[in-house]
Amino acid sequence: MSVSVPSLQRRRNFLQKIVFNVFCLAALINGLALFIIVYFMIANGWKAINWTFLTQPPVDSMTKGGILPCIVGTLCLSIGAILIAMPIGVASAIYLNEYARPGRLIRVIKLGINNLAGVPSIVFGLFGLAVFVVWLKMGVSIIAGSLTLGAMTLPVMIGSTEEALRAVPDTYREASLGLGATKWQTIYRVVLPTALPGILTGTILGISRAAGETAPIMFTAAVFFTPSLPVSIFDEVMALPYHIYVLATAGTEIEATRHLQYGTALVLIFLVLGMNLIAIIYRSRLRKRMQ
Amino acid sequence: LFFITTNSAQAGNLVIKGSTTVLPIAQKVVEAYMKENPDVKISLSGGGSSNGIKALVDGNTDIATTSRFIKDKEVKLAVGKNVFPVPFAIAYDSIIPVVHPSNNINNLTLDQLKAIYKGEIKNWKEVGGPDLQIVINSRDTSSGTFETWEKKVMKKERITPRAQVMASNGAIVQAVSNNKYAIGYIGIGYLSPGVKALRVNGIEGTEETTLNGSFPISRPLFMFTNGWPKGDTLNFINYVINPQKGQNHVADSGYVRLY
Amino acid sequence: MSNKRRITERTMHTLFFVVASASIVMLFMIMIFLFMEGIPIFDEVSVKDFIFGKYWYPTSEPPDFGILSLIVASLAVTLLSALISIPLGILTAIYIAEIASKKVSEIIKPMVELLAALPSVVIGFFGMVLVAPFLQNVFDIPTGLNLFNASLMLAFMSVPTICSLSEDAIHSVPNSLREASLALGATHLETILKVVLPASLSGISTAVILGMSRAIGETMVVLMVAGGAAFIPESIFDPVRPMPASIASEMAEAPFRSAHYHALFATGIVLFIFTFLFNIVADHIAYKYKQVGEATL
Amino acid sequence: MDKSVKIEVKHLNFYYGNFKALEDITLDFYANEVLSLIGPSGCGKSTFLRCLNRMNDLISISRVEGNILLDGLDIYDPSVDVVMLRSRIGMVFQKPNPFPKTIFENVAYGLRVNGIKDKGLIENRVEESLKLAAIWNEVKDRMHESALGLSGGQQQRLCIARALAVEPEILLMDEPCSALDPIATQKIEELIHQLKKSFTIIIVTHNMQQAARVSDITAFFYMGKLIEVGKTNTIFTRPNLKQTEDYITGRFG
Amino acid sequence: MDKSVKIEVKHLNFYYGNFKALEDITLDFYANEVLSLIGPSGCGKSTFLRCLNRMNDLISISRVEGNILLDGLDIYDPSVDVVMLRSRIGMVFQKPNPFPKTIFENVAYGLRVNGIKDKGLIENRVEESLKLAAIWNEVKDRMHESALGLSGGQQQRLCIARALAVEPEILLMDEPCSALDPIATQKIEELIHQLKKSFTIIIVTHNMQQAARVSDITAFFYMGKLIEVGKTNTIFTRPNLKQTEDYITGRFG
Ligand SMILES: Nc1ncnc2c1ncn2[C@@H]1O[C@H](COP(=O)(O)OP(=O)(O)OP(=O)(O)O)[C@@H](O)[C@H]1O
Ligand SMILES: Nc1ncnc2c1ncn2[C@@H]1O[C@H](COP(=O)(O)OP(=O)(O)OP(=O)(O)O)[C@@H](O)[C@H]1O
Ligand SMILES: [Mg+2]
Ligand SMILES: [Mg+2]
Repeated sequence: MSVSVPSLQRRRNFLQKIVFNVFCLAALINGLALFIIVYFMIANGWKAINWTFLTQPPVDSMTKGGILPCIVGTLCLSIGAILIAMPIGVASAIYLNEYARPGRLIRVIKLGINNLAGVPSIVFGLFGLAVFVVWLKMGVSIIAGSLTLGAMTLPVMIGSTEEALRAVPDTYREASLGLGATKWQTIYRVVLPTALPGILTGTILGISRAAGETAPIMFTAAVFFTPSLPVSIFDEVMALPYHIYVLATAGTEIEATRHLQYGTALVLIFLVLGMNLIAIIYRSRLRKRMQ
Repeated sequence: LFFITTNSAQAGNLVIKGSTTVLPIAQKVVEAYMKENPDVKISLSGGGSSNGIKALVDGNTDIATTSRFIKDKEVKLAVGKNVFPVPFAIAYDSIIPVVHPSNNINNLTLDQLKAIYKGEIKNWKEVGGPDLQIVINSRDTSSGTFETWEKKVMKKERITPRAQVMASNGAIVQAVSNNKYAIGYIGIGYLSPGVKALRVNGIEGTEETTLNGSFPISRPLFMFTNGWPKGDTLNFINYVINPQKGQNHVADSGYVRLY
Repeated sequence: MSNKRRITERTMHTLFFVVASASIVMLFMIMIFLFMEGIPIFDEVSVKDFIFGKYWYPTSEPPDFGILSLIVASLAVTLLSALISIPLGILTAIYIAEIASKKVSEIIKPMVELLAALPSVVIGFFGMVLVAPFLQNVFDIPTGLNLFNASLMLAFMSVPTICSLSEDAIHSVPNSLREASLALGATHLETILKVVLPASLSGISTAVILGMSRAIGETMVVLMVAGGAAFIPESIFDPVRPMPASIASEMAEAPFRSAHYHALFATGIVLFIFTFLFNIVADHIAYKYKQVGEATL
Repeated sequence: MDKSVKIEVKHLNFYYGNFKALEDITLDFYANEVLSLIGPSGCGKSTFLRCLNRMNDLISISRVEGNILLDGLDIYDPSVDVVMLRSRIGMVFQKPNPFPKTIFENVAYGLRVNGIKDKGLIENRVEESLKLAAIWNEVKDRMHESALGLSGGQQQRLCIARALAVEPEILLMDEPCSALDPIATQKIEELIHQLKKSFTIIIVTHNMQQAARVSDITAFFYMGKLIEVGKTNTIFTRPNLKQTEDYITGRFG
Repeated sequence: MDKSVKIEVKHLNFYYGNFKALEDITLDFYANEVLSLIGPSGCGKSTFLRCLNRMNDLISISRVEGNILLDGLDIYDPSVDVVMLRSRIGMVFQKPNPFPKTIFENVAYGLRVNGIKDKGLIENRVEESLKLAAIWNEVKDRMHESALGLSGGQQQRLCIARALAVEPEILLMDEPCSALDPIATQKIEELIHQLKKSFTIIIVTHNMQQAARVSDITAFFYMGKLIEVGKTNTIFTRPNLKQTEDYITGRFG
């Protein structure tokens, strides 16, 4: 007895074709979404971008001039954030993954860290305001903003480092220990070099996330207008995301500065997507080389 | 290391915070002032009048700009921290109700405005306009503009929760200019061709009606300093209220000069 | 010499322990501070009135601190955005993991990752200046800054999370199950629907929950496009004021340590608890069903 | 037993990209016989097996040359419906791979996807197949528990039952016992003896003794080539070629 | 050849959590002999091997009872320095696992971590070890290329060289040829013959023929117990126990 009849077969194949097209459509929508956003930003913003825009401070009630202080501010903040988050994050991940004995406590701690990775960025903003700005009297400053962004990227950093460490085959550790290396020697000479690509991609993604965040720096680092560049870590700064936000909602000449808003958004997108692209390319390169 | 306190009042460094209403003035003046005194570094942020006062009390700013006078509570808080706020009126402002240019309404009474913002009047035709739902735009609850509106129009009654809340005057201009249903209120400095200004009780909000007090929704704008200002702060305040300098910028930004 | 090695070993161990503890302490401090600054509001209003109070008039005299409408708004935007992002995310994940050729999926996957990288302020800006007027014109509605717009923009933000985590889950279904199904004469579609998806269900649920958790906590988007009206919405085109928007727009203006300030931190606590619950559930599912799919011998 | 040819493989070449994994294989399979494929790791046994039910189609870089005729029809002909083909040729894998479903659903799966809806029919077939796979007694009281709760040997017999339920004509087995303990292995070998009455069976194994025990014909593969094929008795006692002898006596591999 | 006892294992029990993986093992290893451990999958061969250099310490749920004496000293004594112990006992794994470093650095690794800084000394030792592992000729011109570019068999010999470089007294090998092709396997077996002049070697293998070829002593494990141990010749021709015979003749496994 034959289990299937041709007509049923045809129906099954037909159904499959239709459903697969739906799946494909969904994927297309995603690509389209990215394309539309980037397209509109470029179409409206590229005219605003020129040498002056990138190298001058804003003038005439921010309706003219450039966004140099914002670019510098964003770079300061995100680099500051990663300088804080990376060493602490990597060290913590090493402890959790390599030294700590797995057990209930470690599981709870990891769960806690995971949770903090999901905490809304605005809550980190509140934390930064309460602790760094007010309690530690740093005021609204690069350092307060970097610490806040650092705290926000820390769980992400720990997570990506842990993943990179887990991806190092145990056989490497065993081989090293089997040769009479101590734990630290094993970590330093074998585990870390092997995990480095993963850690670096995590770091780049961390920087790009910090660069694009607005909510945490709203109360801790960013100001509406300060045309001169920062000279100390206790200075307030302008920042690209916050600049877009204020120009678009709280600015004094919203319509007149529209092209500047697009331009700023475009610069931010280039900055962030650029870093991500570097991370993606770098990761796939290293993966290939590792194999 | 982290405990080094930042003294924002260090030489050549001036921090100004507060009302978004005052921002257009402050920004013009700041730019002009910095052109004359290139060694002075000024940072300016909005955020709201309360925010400005708070920053002044916390020592995070040299000048707090406000669109209302300081409150008793705030004075107490300040004095408790050994901060003594000194007010300087720098300009006058009228708060003008605005609608979409296509709206045929030209005038509303204070009572009508109140009824609209309480949510009692829901359609433009109830006040003689087109048969359209009214979309109410209001400001953040702690902005000076809002407080003035609340005091002078709402007479302490509550604005309907259905009102959209905008973070700035500019946002209201934008929202109203794009929306034929909308009503909003903005500082006189933000009037633009995109929106239609309404008369209140038959009186048009102008420099003249503001100065002579006949326009019912107006207020002075302030800068507060901690104690009598010194150094750069003093210079800056002097610059702002100088009729040949700062006050010209006040007029440029559409506000009403002191004299 | 061996002594020196032993000392180094000890030192490094201690050092890592100290740093790890410090970072954990710091992370837990976030919670503590949040609670320290938020709890005092309950001297003014009861927990019940705070959470179930319908009116949010933090600056009136006397003030009202009821965040029900903010909570409802947060949930509404999250759910509506989930309705968009869940199908889109999962379908795309299936497409990438199961159907697309290697070349195509190598293009689409980074695209999804890049979508995740778009700064939220850019998406908010996009929603505000382009989508809002568009919606207003197309649907002839009073305002384009509303629940629907916010949900749409939030969906942009959670699709990448849902998609890439689901893709991982689907990818980790052992090939042996696929082969078993195909060898029995099932079509590719039947294999996906009846074997692959059930086996990766826990991973997909985790992805969905984490995506929703990202949406509920997202600030800039709701701040810029949700409209900001603090009442319980009746239609998807009503403006709303989700919790993060309220915190972000009012915090700068709330007098330090005033009731309003404490109320905003308390709102932060509520928000934190929501995301915390989401994460706990996700972790629970991931942990409990970790073994599903792999025949254990 | 009639010696009718079930499958004819003619000059089969198989490539993974540029790598030629199978070279010019010509081999016939007879109905109701057990043929075992032996050879060192990586010689192409699994690849060959997976050519027979076109499982290799899933590997995008693969390419087939030559013909495989099932009852005289070329299975690589474009008009052939792969899905149908696969339901005529059952397959059992190296590691037991039951679906994470109940025992009942595992066996019913093939019937359901083939469009059978009749409940009674499905139940009958499930029971029959489980009996045929000699696992009915062990699972009849726990039909609706998860199949993942079974032991390795039980899982493997379940997988066999699952394959039998769709009533294939041919059963391909790729090292079906390599993950199992001796007792489970023995049961499966007995089962193969039973099944050969109704099916044509092709089994890949690493274990020479197993090949000797279960199969009628043995084919020795080495580096992608079919070195020698013949009656199992002959191959294990008097192989024609030195290579075969070396392998069987454990000189390499 | 002097028959001095190198390692004594006395009543060793080993637990993974509650699961007893090894039960009451007592076994002696003699210097300069090759001992092979055989037995079906999961019987505890690897576990036993890893007890000898305390690699199982890494598994948090594990527990050891009984004694293992290396040259008369208990290696599980708290005063023993595990790191030192492991540099006395080299280990080679089932799958070749060179570090993602250059060939030279792979072999030099053990020396460096043991604090040797003298460049000349390191170079000499690396060369020596590579020669000993019979891979020097194949790699001498590419010492500073990545070790991952070597073939599987070369990688495995590199891993052996790496283990030899720290001059261990004992070499543990856990199925060192199972991932290799016949030719590579043959090379490694020859190597083991060479090395046994200077080391005590313990090798785990699945391949009975291999055990027969390389070892002096064979120990048969089954389900965590040591069933039988004796001269390889004896075990393979006249085993004492039925179980051993069944396994060796391929009756199961
Ligand atoms: N998907 C694939 N892509 C590329 N090469 C492959 C693939 N699968 C198998 N090969 C290669 O084809 C050759 C034959 O592999 P196959 O799996 O058929 O061997 P086998 O005889 O089954 O070995 P084993 O006994 O180890 O299962 C091997 O060299 C293998 O590396
Ligand atoms: N880390 C572990 N945790 C728990 N149980 C384990 C662990 N490692 C091994 N076991 C169990 O201990 C038993 C012995 O395992 P072991 O790896 O020593 O077997 P083996 O003889 O080396 O098998 P094979 O030939 O497959 O390598 C097995 O039942 C295995 O499931
Ligand atoms: Mg195979
Ligand atoms: Mg083993």
